[in-house]
Amino acid sequence: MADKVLMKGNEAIAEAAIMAGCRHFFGYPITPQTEISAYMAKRMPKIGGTFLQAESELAAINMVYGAAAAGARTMTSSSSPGIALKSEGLSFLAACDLPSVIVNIQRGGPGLGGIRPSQSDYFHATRSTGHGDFHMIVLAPNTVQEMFDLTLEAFDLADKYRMPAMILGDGMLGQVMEPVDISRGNNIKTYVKDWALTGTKGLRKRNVVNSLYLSAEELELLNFQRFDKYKEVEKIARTEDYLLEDAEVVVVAYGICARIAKNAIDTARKNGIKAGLIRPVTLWPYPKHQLKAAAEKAKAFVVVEMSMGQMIEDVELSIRCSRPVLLCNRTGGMVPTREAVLESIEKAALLKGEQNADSI
Amino acid sequence: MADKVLMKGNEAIAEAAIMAGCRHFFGYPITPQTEISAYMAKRMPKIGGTFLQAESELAAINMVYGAAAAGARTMTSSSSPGIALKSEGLSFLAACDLPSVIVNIQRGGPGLGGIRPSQSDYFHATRSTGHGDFHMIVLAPNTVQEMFDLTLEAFDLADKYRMPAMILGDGMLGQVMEPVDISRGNNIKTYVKDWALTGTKGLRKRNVVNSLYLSAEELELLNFQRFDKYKEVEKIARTEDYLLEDAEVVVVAYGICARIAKNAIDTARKNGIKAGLIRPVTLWPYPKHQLKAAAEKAKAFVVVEMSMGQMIEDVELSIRCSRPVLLCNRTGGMVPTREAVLESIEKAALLKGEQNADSI
Amino acid sequence: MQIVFEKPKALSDTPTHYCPGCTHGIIHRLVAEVLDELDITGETIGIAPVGCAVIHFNYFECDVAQAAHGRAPAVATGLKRVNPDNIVFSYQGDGDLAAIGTNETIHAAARGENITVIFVNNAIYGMTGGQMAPTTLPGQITQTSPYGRDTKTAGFPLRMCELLATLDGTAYAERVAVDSVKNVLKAKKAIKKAFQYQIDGKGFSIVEILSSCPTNWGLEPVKALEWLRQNMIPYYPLGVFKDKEVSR
Amino acid sequence: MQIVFEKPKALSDTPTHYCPGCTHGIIHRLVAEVLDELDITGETIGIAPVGCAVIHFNYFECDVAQAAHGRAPAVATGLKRVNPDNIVFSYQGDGDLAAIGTNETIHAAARGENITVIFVNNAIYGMTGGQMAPTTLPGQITQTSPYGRDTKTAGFPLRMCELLATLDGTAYAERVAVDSVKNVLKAKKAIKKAFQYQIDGKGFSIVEILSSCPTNWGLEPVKALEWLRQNMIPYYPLGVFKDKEVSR
Amino acid sequence: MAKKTRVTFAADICKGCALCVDACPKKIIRLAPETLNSKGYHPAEIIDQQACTACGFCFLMCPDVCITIEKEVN
Amino acid sequence: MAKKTRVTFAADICKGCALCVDACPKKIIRLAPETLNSKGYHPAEIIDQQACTACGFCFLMCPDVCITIEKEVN
Amino acid sequence: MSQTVEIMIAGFGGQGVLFAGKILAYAALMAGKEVSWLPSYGPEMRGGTANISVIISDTPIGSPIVDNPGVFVAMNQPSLEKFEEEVQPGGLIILDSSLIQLKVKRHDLQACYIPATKLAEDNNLKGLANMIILGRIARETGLFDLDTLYLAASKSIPERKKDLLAFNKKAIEIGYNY
Amino acid sequence: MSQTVEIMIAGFGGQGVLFAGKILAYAALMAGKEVSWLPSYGPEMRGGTANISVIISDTPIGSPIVDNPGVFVAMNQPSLEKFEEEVQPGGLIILDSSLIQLKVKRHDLQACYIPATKLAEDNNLKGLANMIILGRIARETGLFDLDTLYLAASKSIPERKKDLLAFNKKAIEIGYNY
Ligand SMILES: Cc1ncc(C[n+]2csc(CCOP(=O)(O)OP(=O)(O)O)c2C)c(N)n1
Ligand SMILES: Cc1ncc(C[n+]2csc(CCOP(=O)(O)OP(=O)(O)O)c2C)c(N)n1
Ligand code: SF4
Ligand code: SF4
Ligand code: SF4
Ligand code: SF4
Ligand code: SF4
Ligand code: SF4
Ligand SMILES: [Mg+2]
Ligand SMILES: [Mg+2]
Repeated sequence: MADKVLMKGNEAIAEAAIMAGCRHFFGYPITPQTEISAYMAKRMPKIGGTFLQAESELAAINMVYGAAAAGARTMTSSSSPGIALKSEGLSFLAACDLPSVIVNIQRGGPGLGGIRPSQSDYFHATRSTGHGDFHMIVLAPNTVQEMFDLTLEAFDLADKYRMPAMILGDGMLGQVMEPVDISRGNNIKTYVKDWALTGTKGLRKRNVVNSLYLSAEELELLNFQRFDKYKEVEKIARTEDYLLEDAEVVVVAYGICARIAKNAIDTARKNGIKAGLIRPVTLWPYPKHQLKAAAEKAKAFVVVEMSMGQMIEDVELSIRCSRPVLLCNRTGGMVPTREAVLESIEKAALLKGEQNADSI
Repeated sequence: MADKVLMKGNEAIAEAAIMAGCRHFFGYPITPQTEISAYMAKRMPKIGGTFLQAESELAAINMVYGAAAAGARTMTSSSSPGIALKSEGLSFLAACDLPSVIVNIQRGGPGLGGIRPSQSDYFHATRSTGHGDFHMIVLAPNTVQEMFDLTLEAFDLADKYRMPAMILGDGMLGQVMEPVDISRGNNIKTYVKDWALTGTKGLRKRNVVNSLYLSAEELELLNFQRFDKYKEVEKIARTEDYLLEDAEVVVVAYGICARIAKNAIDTARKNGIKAGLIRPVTLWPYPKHQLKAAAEKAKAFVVVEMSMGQMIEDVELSIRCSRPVLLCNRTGGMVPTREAVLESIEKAALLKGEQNADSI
Repeated sequence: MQIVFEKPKALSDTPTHYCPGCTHGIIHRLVAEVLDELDITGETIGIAPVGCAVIHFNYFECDVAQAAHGRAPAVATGLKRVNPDNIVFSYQGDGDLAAIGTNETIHAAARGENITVIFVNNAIYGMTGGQMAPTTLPGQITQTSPYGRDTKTAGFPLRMCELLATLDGTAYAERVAVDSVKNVLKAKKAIKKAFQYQIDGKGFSIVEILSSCPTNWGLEPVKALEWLRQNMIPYYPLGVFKDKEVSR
Repeated sequence: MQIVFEKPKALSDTPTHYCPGCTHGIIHRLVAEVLDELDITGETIGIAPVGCAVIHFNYFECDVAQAAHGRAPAVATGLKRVNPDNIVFSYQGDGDLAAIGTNETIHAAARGENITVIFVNNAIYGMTGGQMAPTTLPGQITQTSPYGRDTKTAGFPLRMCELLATLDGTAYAERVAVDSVKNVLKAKKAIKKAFQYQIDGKGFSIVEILSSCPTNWGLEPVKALEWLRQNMIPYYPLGVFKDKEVSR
Repeated sequence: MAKKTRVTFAADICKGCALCVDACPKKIIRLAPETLNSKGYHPAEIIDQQACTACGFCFLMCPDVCITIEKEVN
Repeated sequence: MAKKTRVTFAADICKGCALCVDACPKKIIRLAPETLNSKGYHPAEIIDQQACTACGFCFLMCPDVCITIEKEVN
Repeated sequence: MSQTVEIMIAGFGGQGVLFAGKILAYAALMAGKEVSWLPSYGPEMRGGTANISVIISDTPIGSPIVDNPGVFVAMNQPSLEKFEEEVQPGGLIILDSSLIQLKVKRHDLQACYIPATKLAEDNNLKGLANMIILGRIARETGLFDLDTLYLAASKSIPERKKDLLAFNKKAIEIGYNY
Repeated sequence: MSQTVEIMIAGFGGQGVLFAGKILAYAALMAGKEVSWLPSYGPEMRGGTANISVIISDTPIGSPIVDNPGVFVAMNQPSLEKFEEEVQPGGLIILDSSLIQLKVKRHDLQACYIPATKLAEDNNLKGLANMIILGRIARETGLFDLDTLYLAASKSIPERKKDLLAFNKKAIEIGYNY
C-alpha cells in the first residue's frame, strides 16, 4: 500500500509503457486520452525517448510500423474515430507480424459522436480492426491498476507472439484516478528480434518487412500459419470471476461495466439471487472455454456493455446458444446503472434456463 | 436475351450507378476495381456528371459525404485496404444518415496482401465498418447481372432508409465478363430530400448535417432510434435458395462461392446426397430467419467462404448453434474448388445432425 | 437615433460556447457580416470543422455540414460539385487544416476548387485542451511541448499561405489577424474578397486569420492579443500571398 | 582488361519486374551506386512504396520495409527515430508521394526529418494500369483522364519540389531527369548529395526524378524519353530548389 | 456639440473578456465590478456615454457580439 | 590506336528496350533480330566492338543493368 | 462492517473542485483506504460546470461513478439545483453560501452552509474557497484530521507551486475550524 | 442434355488472348448461350503470362473458373507446361507450333498443332495469331461457324479500330481453314 501512487488511468498506461521499455510513442490528440500524450511529452525527453505528435492518426500508426520494424517497443494511442483511421495501418502491422501496442480509450459513436465513455468499438477491436484476416490481442482493464498491469503485459505479449496488442479502455477508465502499485514495472522481459531492420552491417542477408504477396498460394499459406499461431495465443484467454462458483445468473461484462456489475451482483446476492460475474480480461482471444464451463451450471446470462450489443455475440457463440442471454446495455456515452444491471439479473433469474429459440 | 450486353462486373456496377441517377463519383485507383473509375471517367463528362479522382480514399469518402449531404446520389468504390481507410468516413455517413453507395471489390489481405479475390472483409462490412454502433446495408452479388441489379437496388435502399449501402464483391466478380440485361435501369424511383444542404434560400430554417452530440443522453437516443430503423430494414433480408426444399446438407455461401457451391451441389445430388444452397443476397441485414427455418430440416451446414471463417459466425448465430457447421474456406486470394466443397458436403452428410458441443 | 453597429443577420441569437475573449467570436461576426453584405446567406453552405468551431452550425444562419477532422475541403468539394451555384465555405482551425487535413487542403487548392476557406490559426489545438499545433511557434509551451516546441524533434511550423500560394489552383491567399481594430477591419475586407472570388468563379480562396486562444495560452484575453501581435505576426507575416484568377 | 562499368554491389542479381525500358531500373542502379560509393549499404534501410517499385526489396541489398500506400515518410520517421545512425531512404512514386501521401511528405519535410526521399515522378499511376496522377500534365490522356487532363475539373499538377522548398525543414530539394546520359549523371550527383546530407545530419532531402512509363504512356521506350523531354521537363523545370542546412 | 450616441451591452451574453475595455479609445468602458451575470461574469458597462463617439471600436473587438451602437442622425 | 574494349550483355535479362541502342554514340548496338531470350525479347548485342570507346553511355541508360564494360589498362 | 463514503463536489470550471477532490483522494490513500477519483471531462466543461466524484472505502471499489453521493458539495447554484435530489437520505450537503442564495430544500439530510468564497477573500486567500470547503468536509465527516489533509495537500501541489502550500494549509484550517 | 464447354487460352501478355476470349464470348452470346469470360488480372501479368477462361453453356453458369478446360489453347511454352495436366481427358489442346517446340505429352486427348504466329507473319497479319487460333477453335470444336465469328469480331472491335476488322476476319478464316 505504501508504494501506491494516485494516477489517472491514462497516466498509468503511459507510465507502464515507459517502464516496459517503450521509448517511442507516436500520438495525435483526441479526447478522452490526451493525458497519455501529455505524459509522454513530459517524460520522454528526460529519458532519451521519442515523443512525437504526428500530423494525423494515420501518420502515427505508420510511424509505429516503422519503429516496430526497427525492433523498438513502441506505442500509439487514440480514441474511437482516431482508431478507425488506423484501420489500414493495423492490418499492415498484423500482416507483417510487428509487435506494437495500440491504446483505444473509447468514446461514444458513430461519427464524431461524443466524448463520454463507450465500448462500441468491441467489434472493431475483436473482429475487423482493418481489412483482411487477422487478429490483435485485445486486453480490457477495469481499474487503473489494470491499465498499468495490462499495458506492461501488452508489450510482453506483443513481443512474444510478434503481433499487435491493443488496450481497450474507455473514457471513464482513462479519466478516473486510483492508487496504483507500479513496482511490477521493474521486472521486464526482453526478446531478441533478429528480424528487425537495423542495417545488415554487411554481416547478414537483408531483412525485409513486407505484406505484399502477388502469389495467392503464398499469401494463403502465410495466413494459415498466422492462424496456427493464433491457436497458440488462444491459451492466454483469461477472465476474472466473482462469486461464480454457484452462480445461476452469470453476468458477463468487461471494463468499467464489470465494476458496476459487481455492485449489482452484491445487491442481488443480498436479495437472494445467486448471481456471479465473468469478466473477460482478454477480449481476443475470447475466454470461450471459461464461459462454456460456466454455462453448464448457470441458468441464464446477462451481458452488460456500453454498446448496442457487440460482445453478446461472443457470449452466445461461446456457450453455443445453450442458455438465454439478456442484454443490459447503454450507448452513445451513457453508462449502465447498478439498478439497471440488478433489474436484468432479476429478470434473468426468472428465466427457465432453456434457450428460448426465438430470442434472436 | 437480345438486349444483353457483355460487361465486366466492375463495368456493370458503374453503368448501373449511372442509370440509377448517380452523377457524382469519387474514387481512387486500386486493383481489382479500377475499371469502375475508368468507366466513370469516360461516361461522366458526356452526361454532365462529375468523375473526380480524389487525392486518397479518405478524401473520396468525404467527398461522398459532401455530395450526399447536398442530396445527390453518389458513389465511391475501392478494394480492401482502401475500404479500411474509409472506416472513419463510413461511420460519419451512417451517423448522419446520409444515403450513399460504397463498393468494395475485395482482395486478399491483411496488409497490402494481394490482388486476388477474397471475402475477408465480411466482418468489416457487417460488424464494424468503423467506430461506434451502426450498420450499412450490405449486398452481395454473385453474377455480373447482379452486380448491375444490386447496384440499382443499393441506391434505392440507401435513399429509402437514409443510410449507406455497400456492394460487397470480390476481384473475380469485378473482372469476369458476362451478359447483362440493363433494361431494368430505366425504371428508377426518386426520393424527396428536404434535409439536404442546398441553401436555405431564405425560405426555411437552416439544415444541418452533423454527428456531434456532447450530450450523451441525446446521442444515445439517436442511436436507439437508428437501431429501431434498422429493425425495419431487417425486413429486406433475402436469400436465393437452390434445391433447398429437401436438403439435409445446407451449404451457405455468398458471391462467387455460391456459384462454386452450386456446381458441387449438383455433383453431390448425383452422388445421392441431398444437398442444397442458401445464398444470402443481403449480408446485412443477415437472413437469419431463412437460415433458422432451413435448420429445422437440415442435418448439417457447410459454410463456404474466402476468408478464415467470418460469415460462419452469422450462420451459427442464425441457427442458434443447433446444427453442426463445417467450414470450407480459402484465404489470401485463393478460391475454393468444387471438389473441396463437395468433400465438405460429403463430410457433413455423415454427421449426425446433433450439434457437437465441442466443435468450437 | 439610428443603429450603426449591431449583430449581423447571418448570426443566430444563440450565445457562443467560446471562452471569454476568444477571437473565434470576432471571426464569426466578420463572416456573418460578409454573408449579409453580399446577401448570400440563403445560398451558402458552411462546413464546420473538428475543433472549437465544431458546432458553428448553432451560430451561422446558413446550411451547415459538420465534417470529420481535417476533411472539410473534401466535404466542400462534394457539396460544390453537386450544386456549383451554392457558396461553400469551410471554417477550420490549424490542427484541422494544417495537421490531419493538410492533404485535403492542398489538393482542393491544387484543383482550384471554387470554394472559400476561413483558416483560424491560433497556434494551438484549442478544443482538445492545448496541444501543439503544426503552427505552434518554436519555443512555445503547450501540453505536448511542455518544454517549448523543440524544432529538433518537433520540426518547424507550417506557413500555409506561403505553401498554398505555390499552387496553380489557388486564386487568393491572404493572411490577416484580429488582434486590433485596424486588423479586424482588414480581416473583414479579406474575407469579403475571398467570398467575392468564389462568386466570380475565380478558384480556390483562403484567408488565414491569426487568432487567440486565451484559455490554452494561459493569458488574459487582452494579453493574448498582445502575445499574438508580438510573437505570431513576426513569424506569420500578414499580407496577400496570391491574388490571381486561376486560368484553366 | 579492367571492368569500367558494372552492376553495383548494392543491387541484387534478381532481374527486375519492370516493363522494358522503364526508367525505374536506371534509378535503382543510381541509388545502388551511391550506396556503394558512400559505403553505407550495411547501415541503410530502404522503404518500398505502393507503386511499381513495391517489391524493390528484391533488388536493393539493404534492409527494407514495405510501407502502406503513401505512408513511407511516416514509416521512415519511425525507423529513423529508433536508430538515428541508420541511413533511411524512401523510394516513392508520384501517386504514393503526391496524392495519398502528400500529408506525410509535407510533415516529414516540415519536421526536418533527417531522411532522404527518392521521388520517381512519371506523371502516372504505373502499377494500377495508368490512371491520372497528381503530376499528370494538363491535357495528358490517362485511363482516368481519357479526354486529356482537364484542369477545370481535375485541377493542376503539383510541383512537389517547389512546394517542399517553402518548408523550413527541407534541407535539399532538387529535380532531375533520367532521359539522357547527361541527365542520368546529374541525377546520380543529386542522389549522392541527398544521401550525403543525411549522413551529415542536415535535415530532409528529396530528389525528384522525372521518369518514364512506356507501358502506360503507350510509347516505345525511346519515344517515351523523348516525350518526357519535350513535355515534362518544361512543366517541371530541373534544378535545385532548396540547398540549405536546416538550422534548428 | 457632438452627436448623441448610445452603446448597449447584452449583459447576459457578455463574458467579461475586457477586449472592448481595451479597445475603447475614450476609455469609457469597464467591467461592472459589483454585477455578476448568470454565467458568473462581470459584464461590461459604459461609464460615460457622453464621451462616446460611436466609433464602433468596442463592437469590432467584441467576440460575443453583445454590443449595439446607436447614433443620432444628421 | 584506341584501347581495347569489351561490352557484354546479359542477354537473358535484357528486355530489348533499345535504350542502349539509342544512347550509343557509335551506333554499334542493335537488338538481335533472330534471337529471342527466355522472356521473349530480342536482346541487345554489339555489332562492332572495335568501334566501342567504352564510353559507358549504353550502361548508363540500361534500366536492367545487363551491360558490363571492360577496357584495356595501359 | 466496511465503510464506503461517496463524495461529489460540483461547481464552475475555475473553482478548483477537481483539485479539492484530488487532495481528498490523497488523504484517503495515505490513510490506507481504497479510493477512486472521477472527474467530469471534456470541452463542454469550458465555462460550464465541473464536478468530481470521490469514493473512499475500506474495500475494493466497484463502480467509480457516484450517482447518489453521501456527501455533496455545491460551489455554485446550478450544481445545487442539479444534484440536490440525488443525495442519499441521511447524507450531507455542504454549500458555499456566499455564492448560493438558495437553501437546501430536503429535510432528510444534513445541510451545512459556509461562505467559503467570502471567507477566502476576507483572508487574502482569493481562489482558495475550494480548500476552505475541503477543511469543512474533513470536519463534518470526520474522515480525516488536519495533519492528514496538510500532508495530502503537499503531495498534490506540484513542485513549482510549493510556495503556495502555506496558503492552502491556512485555507483548509479556516474551513476546518469555521 | 445440356452442354457446357470450358475453354482456356493462355500466352504472353501481348498476344491478345483476352481479346480472343472476348470474341468467343460474343459469339456465344449471339448464339443465345450463357457465357462467362474470366481473365487472370493484375500487375504480375506484366511481361508474364496471361490467360483467359471462357465458359459457354446452355444453362446458367456456376463458377466462371476453369480449372480443367475441355479446350485449351497454349500460345507459349510456359503455358503448355503449366496447364497440360489440367486438361480434361478427351479434351482438346491447340498450340501455336511456331512458338512451342514441345509436343503434347498426353494421349488421352486430342492435340492440334497450328503455326499461328508464322501463318500470321506470312500473311502480313502480324499480331493476329490470336485470330488464327480463334478460327481453329471454332473449326475444331464446331462451336461456331465463320459468320458468327465475324459478327462477334465486329462487335468486339472498338469503333476507332474498325478499319482493322478485315484483317481480323482474314486471320480467322486462315485459322478456320488451315
Ligand atoms: C479523427 C480525429 N482526430 C482527433 C480528434 C480530436 N480533436 C478534436 S478538435 C482537435 C484539434 C483542434 O484544433 P484546431 O483545429 O487548431 O482548432 P481550435 O480548437 O484550435 O480552433 C482534435 C485533434 C477528432 N475529433 N477526430
Ligand atoms: C490504400 C491503397 N490505395 C490504393 C492502392 C492501389 N495502388 C497501388 S499502386 C498505386 C499508385 C501507383 O502510382 P505511383 O505512386 O505513381 O507509382 P508508379 O507505379 O507510377 O511507380 C495505387 C493507387 C493501394 N494499394 N492501397
Ligand atoms: S479553447 Fe481557445 S480557441 Fe477554443 S474557445 Fe477557448 S479560447 Fe477559443
Ligand atoms: S507500368 Fe510504367 S512505371 Fe510501372 S514498370 Fe511498367 S513502365 Fe515502369
Ligand atoms: S463606440 Fe467607441 S467610444 Fe463609444 S464606447 Fe465603443 S469604443 Fe468607446
Ligand atoms: S468585448 Fe464583449 S464579451 Fe468582452 S467584455 Fe466587452 S462586451 Fe463583454
Ligand atoms: S560503351 Fe559507348 S561506344 Fe561502347 S557500346 Fe556502349 S555506348 Fe556504344
Ligand atoms: S538498355 Fe539494357 S535492357 Fe534495354 S535493350 Fe539495352 S541491354 Fe537490353
Ligand atoms: Mg487551433
Ligand atoms: Mg507514378
